[in-house]
Amino acid sequence: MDYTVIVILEILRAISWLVILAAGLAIIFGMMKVINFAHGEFLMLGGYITIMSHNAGVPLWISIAVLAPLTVGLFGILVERLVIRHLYGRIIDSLLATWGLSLLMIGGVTMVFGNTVQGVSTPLGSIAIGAYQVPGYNLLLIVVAALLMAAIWALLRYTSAGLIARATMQNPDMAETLGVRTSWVYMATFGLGSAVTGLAGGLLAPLTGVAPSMGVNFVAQSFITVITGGASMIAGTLSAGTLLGTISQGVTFATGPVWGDAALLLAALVLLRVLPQGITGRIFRKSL
Amino acid sequence: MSEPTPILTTEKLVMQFGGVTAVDHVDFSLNPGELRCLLGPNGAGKSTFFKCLTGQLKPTSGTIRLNGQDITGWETHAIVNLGVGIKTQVPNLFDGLSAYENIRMAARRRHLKPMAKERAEEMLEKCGITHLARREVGLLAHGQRQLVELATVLAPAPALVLLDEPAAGMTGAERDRLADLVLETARRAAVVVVEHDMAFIRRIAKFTTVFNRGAIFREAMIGDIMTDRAVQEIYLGKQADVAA
Amino acid sequence: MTLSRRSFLQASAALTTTLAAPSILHAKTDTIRIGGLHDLSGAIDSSGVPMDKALRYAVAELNAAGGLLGREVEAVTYDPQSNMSLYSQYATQLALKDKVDVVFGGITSASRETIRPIFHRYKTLYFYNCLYEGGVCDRNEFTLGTTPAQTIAQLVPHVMGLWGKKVYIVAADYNYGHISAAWVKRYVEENGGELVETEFFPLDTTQFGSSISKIQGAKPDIVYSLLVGTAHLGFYRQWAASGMKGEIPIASSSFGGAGTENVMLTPEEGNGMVVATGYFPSVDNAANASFKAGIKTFYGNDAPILGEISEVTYESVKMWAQAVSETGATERMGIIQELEKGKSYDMPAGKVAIDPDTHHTIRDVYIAELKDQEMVIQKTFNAVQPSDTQMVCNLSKDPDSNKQFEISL
Amino acid sequence: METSLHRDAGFWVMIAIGLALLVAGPLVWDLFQIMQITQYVVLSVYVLSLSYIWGFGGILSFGQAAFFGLGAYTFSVASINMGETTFPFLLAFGLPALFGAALGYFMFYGKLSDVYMGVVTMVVTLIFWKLINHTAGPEYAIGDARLGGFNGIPSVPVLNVPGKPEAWLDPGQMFQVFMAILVILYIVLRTLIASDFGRVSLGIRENETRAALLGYDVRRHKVIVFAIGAGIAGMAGGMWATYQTFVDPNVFSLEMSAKALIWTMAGGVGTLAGPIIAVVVLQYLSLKLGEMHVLNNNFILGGIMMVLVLLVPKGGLPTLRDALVALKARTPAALQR
Repeated sequence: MDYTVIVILEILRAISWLVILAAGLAIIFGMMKVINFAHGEFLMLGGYITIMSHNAGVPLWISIAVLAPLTVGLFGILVERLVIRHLYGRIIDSLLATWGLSLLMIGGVTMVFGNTVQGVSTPLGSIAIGAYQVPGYNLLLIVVAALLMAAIWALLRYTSAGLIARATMQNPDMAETLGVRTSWVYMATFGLGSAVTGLAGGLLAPLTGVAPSMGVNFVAQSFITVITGGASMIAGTLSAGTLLGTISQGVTFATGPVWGDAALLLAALVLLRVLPQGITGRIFRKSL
Repeated sequence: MSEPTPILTTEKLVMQFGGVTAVDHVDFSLNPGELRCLLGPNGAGKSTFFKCLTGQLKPTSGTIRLNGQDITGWETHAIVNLGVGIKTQVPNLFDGLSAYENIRMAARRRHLKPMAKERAEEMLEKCGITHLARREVGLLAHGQRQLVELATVLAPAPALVLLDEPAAGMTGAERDRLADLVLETARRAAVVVVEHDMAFIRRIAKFTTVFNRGAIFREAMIGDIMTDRAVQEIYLGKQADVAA
Repeated sequence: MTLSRRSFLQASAALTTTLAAPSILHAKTDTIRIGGLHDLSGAIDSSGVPMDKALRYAVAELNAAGGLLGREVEAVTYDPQSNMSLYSQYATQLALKDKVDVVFGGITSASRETIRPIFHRYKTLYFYNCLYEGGVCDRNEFTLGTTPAQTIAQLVPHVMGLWGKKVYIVAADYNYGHISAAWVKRYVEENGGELVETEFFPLDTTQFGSSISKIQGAKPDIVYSLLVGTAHLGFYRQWAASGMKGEIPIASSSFGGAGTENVMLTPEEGNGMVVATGYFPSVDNAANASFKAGIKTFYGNDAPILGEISEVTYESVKMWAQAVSETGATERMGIIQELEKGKSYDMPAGKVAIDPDTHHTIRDVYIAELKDQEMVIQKTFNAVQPSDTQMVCNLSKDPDSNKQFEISL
Repeated sequence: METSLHRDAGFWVMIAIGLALLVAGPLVWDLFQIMQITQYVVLSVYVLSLSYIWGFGGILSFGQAAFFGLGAYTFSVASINMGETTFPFLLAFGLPALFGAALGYFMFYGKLSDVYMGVVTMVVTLIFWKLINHTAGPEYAIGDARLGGFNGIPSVPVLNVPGKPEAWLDPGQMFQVFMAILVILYIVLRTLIASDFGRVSLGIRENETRAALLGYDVRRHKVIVFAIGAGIAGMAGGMWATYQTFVDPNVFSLEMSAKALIWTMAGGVGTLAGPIIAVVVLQYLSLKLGEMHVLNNNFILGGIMMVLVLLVPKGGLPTLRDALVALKARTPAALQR
């Protein structure tokens, strides 16, 4: 019985983690059809900012929730202005440029911060469930994933910025004729996506070791979640995260981590074969 | 006198998109060598019907027969290989290649290499675009592109030709040439033309089918159609809708 | 490593000139040239950089003492960028173009197995300085790091005496992890213990929640970790976050070899872990004191974090240099025969001797407890034999051997 | 626009350069240079696999490494078991080509769109990478060949003379064989592209609907092109394994896939010579960077890539060609004045 609760909690944690990981990428890909291959390095940067500022004496929560998103968001805007802006509509070029960016960031962070830094401990202690104990931080991840999705949904649904964003996403030319500066919308979108990724990196920092080359461990999962999710940001990320998270974590419990990873990839393959436009290409089409 | 075997028939053809029925139980029949025009207001379902015929869309239900053979749900290329030539509403050409290469590739499907070359040159001349042969088609004017596309459609000498809005974007002279070409083609093949351009229709049309709301509304000779009050109303009604 | 704007500009200028005239790199001829191959960028640069620094320090120390045989020692070093094809290219380059007398380097077993046959073929003496899974049998190579049997044989009985008999292994899913896990199993069983379960993790695993729950369910007395790399640090972090710190103790013979893991974990996470390797900075002897002081002075703020892999790199250069001084030449076979005499050398890690049959080292092994990011040595075992490699390799009988044996238990 | 192959000067120049290197190379280069250039040749074969399907078939694959790796492992396992290398080398082409055909069938008959296709190829590569990394245990062996997981398979045999397992090629001979393969591959691909099959591929790249409307079976055609590309990539993998005498899971890495994309991009999509030049230039650069200790090499390489994409978006060769054309066009005007 306790074990069942643990398994369910772990699965929820895995789903939340995929959602948090992929949200920033989903915003950027969903709105702009730009594949940001440096996504993993944006995460890494968020992690580094969190750790560096925490080690410098900033309270952990401020590092995670404010400094990491803010810094990475600003960095994202800088990248958009300098690079991405020139590459709209050129998926492959933007992919290659961001690949270059990822190498640049790995090298840059190594030079500036070094590759051996002290991490931060996971806060919030542990919670006992019968004979088992789980980190309280896991529950936080689940809450944050839910809040994040709700916040993005509210932003798109109820604010004028969201309306402009949706209009631009639907039909950029039309939006332009209505007086929307699409280039600003794109810049803001890239900034927001980067900030969300920065937050994810901040949340990741107290969970694992942080090193300049860590991004590669996350980039594939994020992509697969976004792509299998399909066109709509929230419903897509949520449904894909739920499906893939459940499958991979379920298999991990049953066999081991290797087959868990493989099951995630296989599930994604089968899904794309059945639903070539991703989950929200067929179902939940009208959702955000 | 017995009825000739039709080259193309549809039975109870239905195409639905979600809750919308774009083609609604259409029974259609075309005889070999016949030239048929399809008319109807915007959104009447002509183009959807057309796409079902060419395999670009898979009908929800009903059957399509070509020379008696059931081709419902076939892939486009397989239908084409039964001797069907198709011109789509939006011109579909290999934009990066020259007009000549476009036409030659079409001809090569039927003919051996030397014949294909000859046939391509013949088609260029017939369509009056020999001077455009070496030009990249992506850079041509809309009307010129229409002619190039027509040449690619006719190059393999298909027995059934389906043309969706061939006159769109053409100048007066181009349109006249097109009308002649269509009439000449109709001497050897069955032709279905979807068109809005009334001047063009008047020049070529004989027996005509009118679509409305996804179904066949009238089938009659063009003269009768032009004077049919009900047909005028659906066109006007549509315009009234648009105005409102 | 930090980078000021000025050093960036200097670096860019240097880059431009070197790109324009790469040949000036190889101008000197009357020096003794030695090669170094360590990853200075890419995924495993955190291991490569300290090793490269140890190598350069050792060379500087030799030159400060007047060089070797009256000639200056020059280090030709390349950065293979964690890329196997660059490893094989640079190895060929060092052997054929630079014609160095000896090469120190290689980090992962994959990189070693890429370059080892090249040095064997082109008769260039080679030192490999990482702890690894054991089994290399090649008279052209000297392997100075510890092998699983050396550390595990000491650590397993030690922690079983401290904590109990039920052991749960978590290991990295590659050769080193698999072979080490087999050794742990053997020593656990030899000492009357019970192996509950062995779980393997791909090297890029970062989430360990499900395994931690499984361990909680199995209730072992000891968790024995053979995890490797930065991603796997997540295990210790999530272990502490699950409140398991202080519930079940962790022992490891893979942790701390590079010397970097212990400073990447916070004291709360790391304290109490018991680990075993061939060197800790806290080893107490004169050679180590002067090594630590010297490298600190040489690099200042950029001094590397010391661990087995960097100390052994330093050791390898010193050992080779002593053999050169003894034989009076850099000739390869002379050095090999000199080292095969099995002399004992005083090194920062204690007494080190070459086992002539395997070309591995007979060396001291230390068990330490992690306390506030420092390794506090608890027990020292003298002259531990590389018994695993000795099972499969005998170069005295088969001097032409040129492969890595699979050690199966 | 439509020029016959035999009248294309570039075609003959490339062949001449290839043959000249093939004959003269081993005479003038030292061993190190031969090894070095052999590597460029192998990677050139690899990059052609992508340049062909992308530039002349409009198929973008993020997973060429899947075939490259499959070829490398196929060759290694087969040659270790058989003790000779000729049949394994053919297998290194055949098996990936078959697998490419199967994967292509899965994708093209499933009507996957561009981006999604890219992701499927990437995911397949990742699956290979994960699984092969998992084969460290002794239970993972095919015949005499232990797969070895992360550490890979050591002692992969050197290529031997067909029918004579004892007659290993020396580095000079291996270079000549590989160079011959590259030259032949170049001729075959150029001929294929100029053939009717190739024209149809180009047509499909330009406009799939029109190709189908002309009666060409687009899906089957794409599967064939994709499978050819997969076979070439696999063959390159086999060459790589025997050149390195070693193979590890990095052959399946995302980086390996990305390199093919980068080289093709940098050299110019829609050319074959451009990507080959890009291989040589970029590999040489990364080799030279590793000899220096100035800045972190990832930093420099990444920067170069970004600048390339921003400043030379069409790729090296087409940009150069355009510049030459512009220059030619300007010269007469200047003379008239």
